[in-house]
Amino acid sequence: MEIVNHILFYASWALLAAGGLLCVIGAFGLVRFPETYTRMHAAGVIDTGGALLILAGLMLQSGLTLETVKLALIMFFLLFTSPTAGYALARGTWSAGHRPITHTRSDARTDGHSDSAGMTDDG
Amino acid sequence: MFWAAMIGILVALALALVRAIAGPTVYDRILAVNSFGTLTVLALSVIGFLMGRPDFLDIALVYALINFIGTIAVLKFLRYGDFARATQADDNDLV
Amino acid sequence: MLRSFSMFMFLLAVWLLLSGHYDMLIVGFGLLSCLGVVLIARRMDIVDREGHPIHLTWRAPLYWLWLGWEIAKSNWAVIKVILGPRNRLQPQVIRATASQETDVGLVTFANSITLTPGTVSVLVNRDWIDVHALTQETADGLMIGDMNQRVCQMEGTGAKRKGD
Amino acid sequence: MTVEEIINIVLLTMLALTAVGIARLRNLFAVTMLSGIYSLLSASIFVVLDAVDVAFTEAAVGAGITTVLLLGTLMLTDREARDGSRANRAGAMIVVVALGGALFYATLDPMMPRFGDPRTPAQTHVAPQYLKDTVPQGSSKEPVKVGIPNVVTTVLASYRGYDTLGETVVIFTAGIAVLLLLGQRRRRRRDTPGQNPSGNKDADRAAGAED
Repeated sequence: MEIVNHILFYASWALLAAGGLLCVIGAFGLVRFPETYTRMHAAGVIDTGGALLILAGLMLQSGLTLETVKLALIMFFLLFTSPTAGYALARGTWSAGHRPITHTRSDARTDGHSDSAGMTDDG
Repeated sequence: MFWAAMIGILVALALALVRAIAGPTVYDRILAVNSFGTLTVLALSVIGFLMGRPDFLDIALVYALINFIGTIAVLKFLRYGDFARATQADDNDLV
Repeated sequence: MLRSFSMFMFLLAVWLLLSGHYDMLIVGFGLLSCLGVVLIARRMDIVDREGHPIHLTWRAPLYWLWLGWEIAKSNWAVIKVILGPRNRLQPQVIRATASQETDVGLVTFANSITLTPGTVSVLVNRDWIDVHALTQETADGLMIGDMNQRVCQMEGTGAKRKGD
Repeated sequence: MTVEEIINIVLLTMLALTAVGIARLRNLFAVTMLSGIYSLLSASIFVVLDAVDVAFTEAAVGAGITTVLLLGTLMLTDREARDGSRANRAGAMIVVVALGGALFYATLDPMMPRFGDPRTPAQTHVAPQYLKDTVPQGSSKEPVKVGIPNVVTTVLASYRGYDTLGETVVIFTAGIAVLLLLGQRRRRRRDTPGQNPSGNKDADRAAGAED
């Protein structure tokens, strides 16, 4: 039992630390990336990676209690709402006439993997 | 040990704030506010554990829902999420 | 009717889990409010395959497990781009084929695309989804169509669009 | 420094930065977004201060309703704020600095009770009675006087039940009145033929709202 507790403790520690790190990296991408569309991917790291790891770490901390259920519900809500909000945002940005900067054009399923020149940089 | 997560979240909050103030388009700001909301939900959860009061999770739960409603309301206001309109027009000017 | 009952039980379970108080009076309030929500939902006519998809109960968790692994992989890919040199960015718009038959399936596919960082669905249509991809790598991962197939498997074959 | 103090300092710093951003930006849509962030931050601070119920309200009202109301206002007005005259700005600056200085000075008064001091009037007047009637005391299993588990709800719905009823009626009436006024305006606009009341016009205007 003692050993299991130790493992759980270090596992949750690692999860929390990794989650915090992912949040920072995602937010850093949010600042660093050019243009709204690319920034959405960075925000996705916070919404999925950061949130999942931190909530999982907290779940390991609280064990089989009501808190774990609440954390699971938060995770559930975030996983359902964040892509919906993300789609609304992407759709909105598109409809407003903002077009993403692109570096290759690939309309069909297979073409357009050839050139890999540097992208235009308007950050 | 909750500190590791808390520091990460606080730094991320500060960076998201930078993006919200810097913009430049309204959509960047909406994106920043949305991320800020997610980070606040996480921060509230961690603060609850940090202070030994995990029952604070209820607020995080409410925020997880309100943040979503807020984002949708904002986008609805901008009238971009007009799902009724055909997508064919948009499709033609695919870059 | 079965769907309404399952919705009631689901709401009640959430209520009991969140409440933490189990007096007769307060649980009674909970029962009443859950009943009220179910009645309103029935009146709004949203207790259908789309609003409360219980037919996905058994297949959905399997899909989520697979999606979790995909999320982990794509998170790693995006982190590499964020911390890497600037010319690693290869943003592009690609068109993914969506062969789902139900609305729930299509939404699941579009949301799964957005949930995996590195790809964001921008325009959703019946048969295809325009996706903004961060790099060639993430774009290629989507183009294989694996996720499309798995969502189709999850929604089950023979399911018709809208209604039973 | 304790855990709470450090978190509070960080959050308050960000709150101040947000406030400066709100004051400096001229694009009102951006200001609305920042005010959402402001309320997210203040709710976090309320949680750290143990005022969970206030944080709950801030979450629902500050981040939810207020944003929607501000956006509704924006729909009826311009999206860019005009700069006031130099004299106006100087006057506002003096008022703000004086008020802020006075508040700051007040906190320096040695007679002020410390945060969470159990001997303040707020803690010694009726609060102990409310707590005694609501929360089971010690290990005794005797039933509490009011059967509501949450103290704040006890105060709002039982001790001050009539107050709450009055407030709710007032706010409900005001809300309906506002909706009636705004609804009339919208209906009239929709009746005019050949105009596009929603959609593209708004969209185009916002698309240009970059600064």
